[in-house]
Amino acid sequence: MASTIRVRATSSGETTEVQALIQHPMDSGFVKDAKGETIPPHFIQQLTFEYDGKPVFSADWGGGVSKDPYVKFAFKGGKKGDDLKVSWVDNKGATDTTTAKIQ
Amino acid sequence: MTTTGNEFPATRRLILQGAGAVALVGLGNLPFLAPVLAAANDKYPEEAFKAKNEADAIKALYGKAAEASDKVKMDAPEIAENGAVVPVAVTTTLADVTSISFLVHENPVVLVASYKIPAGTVPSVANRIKMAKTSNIIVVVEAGGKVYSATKEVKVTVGGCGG
Amino acid sequence: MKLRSAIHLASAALALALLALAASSVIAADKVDPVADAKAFRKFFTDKFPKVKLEDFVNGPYSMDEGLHKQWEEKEQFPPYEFSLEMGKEMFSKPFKNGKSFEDCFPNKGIGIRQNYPYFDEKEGKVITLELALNRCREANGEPPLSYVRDEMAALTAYMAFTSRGKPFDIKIPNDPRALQAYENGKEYFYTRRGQLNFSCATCHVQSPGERIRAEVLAPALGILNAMPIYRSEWSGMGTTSRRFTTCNSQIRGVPFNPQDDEYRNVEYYLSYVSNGLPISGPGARP
Amino acid sequence: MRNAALRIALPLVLLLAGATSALAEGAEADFKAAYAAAEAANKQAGSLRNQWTTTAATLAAAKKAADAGEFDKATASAREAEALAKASIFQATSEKERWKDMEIR
Repeated sequence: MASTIRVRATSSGETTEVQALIQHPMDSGFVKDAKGETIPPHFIQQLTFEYDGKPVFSADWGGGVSKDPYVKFAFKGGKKGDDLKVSWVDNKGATDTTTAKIQ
Repeated sequence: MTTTGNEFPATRRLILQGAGAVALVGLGNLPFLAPVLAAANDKYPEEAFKAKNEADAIKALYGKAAEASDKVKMDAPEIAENGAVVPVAVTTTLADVTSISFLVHENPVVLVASYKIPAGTVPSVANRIKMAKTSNIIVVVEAGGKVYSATKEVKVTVGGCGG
Repeated sequence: MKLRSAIHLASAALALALLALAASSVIAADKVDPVADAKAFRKFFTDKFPKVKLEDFVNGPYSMDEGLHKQWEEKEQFPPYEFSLEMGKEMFSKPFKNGKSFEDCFPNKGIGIRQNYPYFDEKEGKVITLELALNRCREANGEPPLSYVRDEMAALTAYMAFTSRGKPFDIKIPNDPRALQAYENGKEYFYTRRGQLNFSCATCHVQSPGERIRAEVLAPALGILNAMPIYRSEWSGMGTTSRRFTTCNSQIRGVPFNPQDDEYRNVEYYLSYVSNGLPISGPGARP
Repeated sequence: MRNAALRIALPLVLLLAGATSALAEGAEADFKAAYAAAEAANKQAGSLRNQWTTTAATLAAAKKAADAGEFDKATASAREAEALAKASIFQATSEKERWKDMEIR
């Protein structure tokens, strides 16, 4: 089955622009369901992008980040065809990781 | 009728499968994941995410207060199409940026996201955040050991026969 | 008091209706003429929104409001329906227990055919929508039908729409009085006020597109189905055409019918027909 | 003295008890009639394919009040539900022709 992480990393030669979309409910713990019961918090806490063995970007997230979170950033360097590693861990300890090729 | 449910069962299923996959290859993955996360951040800033107001959250993150700066540019809509998904981006001309954070004054947890910007990463981030209601969004940039901020009000209105 | 507000609304609506009656000077047109309808329908919207390009109407509220348009462009950089699309693609070719798949039920293996639905089946004498065709395919192959309002159905139609993007709606009304009747019934449904709020589909999507009802910018009826299914931030998820119809009904305090009841299939037939020529843009993302 | 008092009080009590239970029965009967009328009207709205969610909600409120023994409240809700159902019937009937006024031509 498909990964929970979608990454698009495009190199312009000088910099690499990265966009990522992750499939995750990002329940804040402040929302009630149809029955009026509070949906327990369930959200990604940390997200890391690693290139060439070094982190190029990392996030600490709370439940205030939208469902199916999206983030965009850019870093200097990054060659077409190289790998970009992305991983996340949520407040329940679940985690996922993927490797994307820079285009 | 179950037409207004908000759940997205596929999401949950995918995540459970993701977790299962990790468990299956668990040992193989650990040596890889652990150093990545450790190198990235080490520690999740629990305290900052518990703060009830932006001053406390900023203090917990950076150990000092932020000063307003017009070198911090925020791009956010005047009126959010939906409080559940508000696109907000920040960019800055400040040098030596090490961190960028997003806070929403009226949210039950004011700190939404905090990003580490290593040397060589462009000081510019776009993400999508939730807003409980009309509120100020505060973006904070840590640069050269100092902390700067910019604030913008975004209107949030929900409901109705729309779409 | 609920009742009082109903009466208020009813009397206001009556006044409006009288005004409309006076203004339109009662054109007697009992002959059903879909070609003329579609032409008038399109003209109404292009006259009302002269700045909006015809093919842009399929982008709903985003074609009407600059602030929204910008947020939409940002969303489309990595659209929230991506996961659904992928799920649909996988489901579409995945074999059923009998070894067949959805691909075997549709012309051209289901690729690039969204614009031909719904169609009128002359053998059965009824309108067949894409959602109905998908469930019939499942049932014909011994699989239980999917919920019309949930993620799996939305994923399938998202994939089928995606492979048909840009193709103009091409809905046909065969030379069969029953087809014309289905079309006319759909039209009647579209304009009929219902629910305690006394709204018709047209109240929101003909008279007020581009305006805000509470906070939301209403989509124009022209091209509204071209974007289906949609990921709505309001729903935090995907919605099918069936979900859109049933929730519209409950929002105006009318008891919704069952998905794919005659009324819904007929109104889909009507609305799709009058949007003929406009491109498929689904899956869409909406506030 | 005591006997005399009893002799007067007892029938009074009996009388009162009888009266209140008769009253309660009357209220329940009123409710049942009002509820049946509301249900019938809503059923007719259903056959015209035009029920309102508010009718159903008000009917449910009536039933709830009746189950709690609050028949006056239940009857009032049932009558409101009937009025709502009748309004939806009126709407469905009048719209049979009036929808054409809205049509784009």
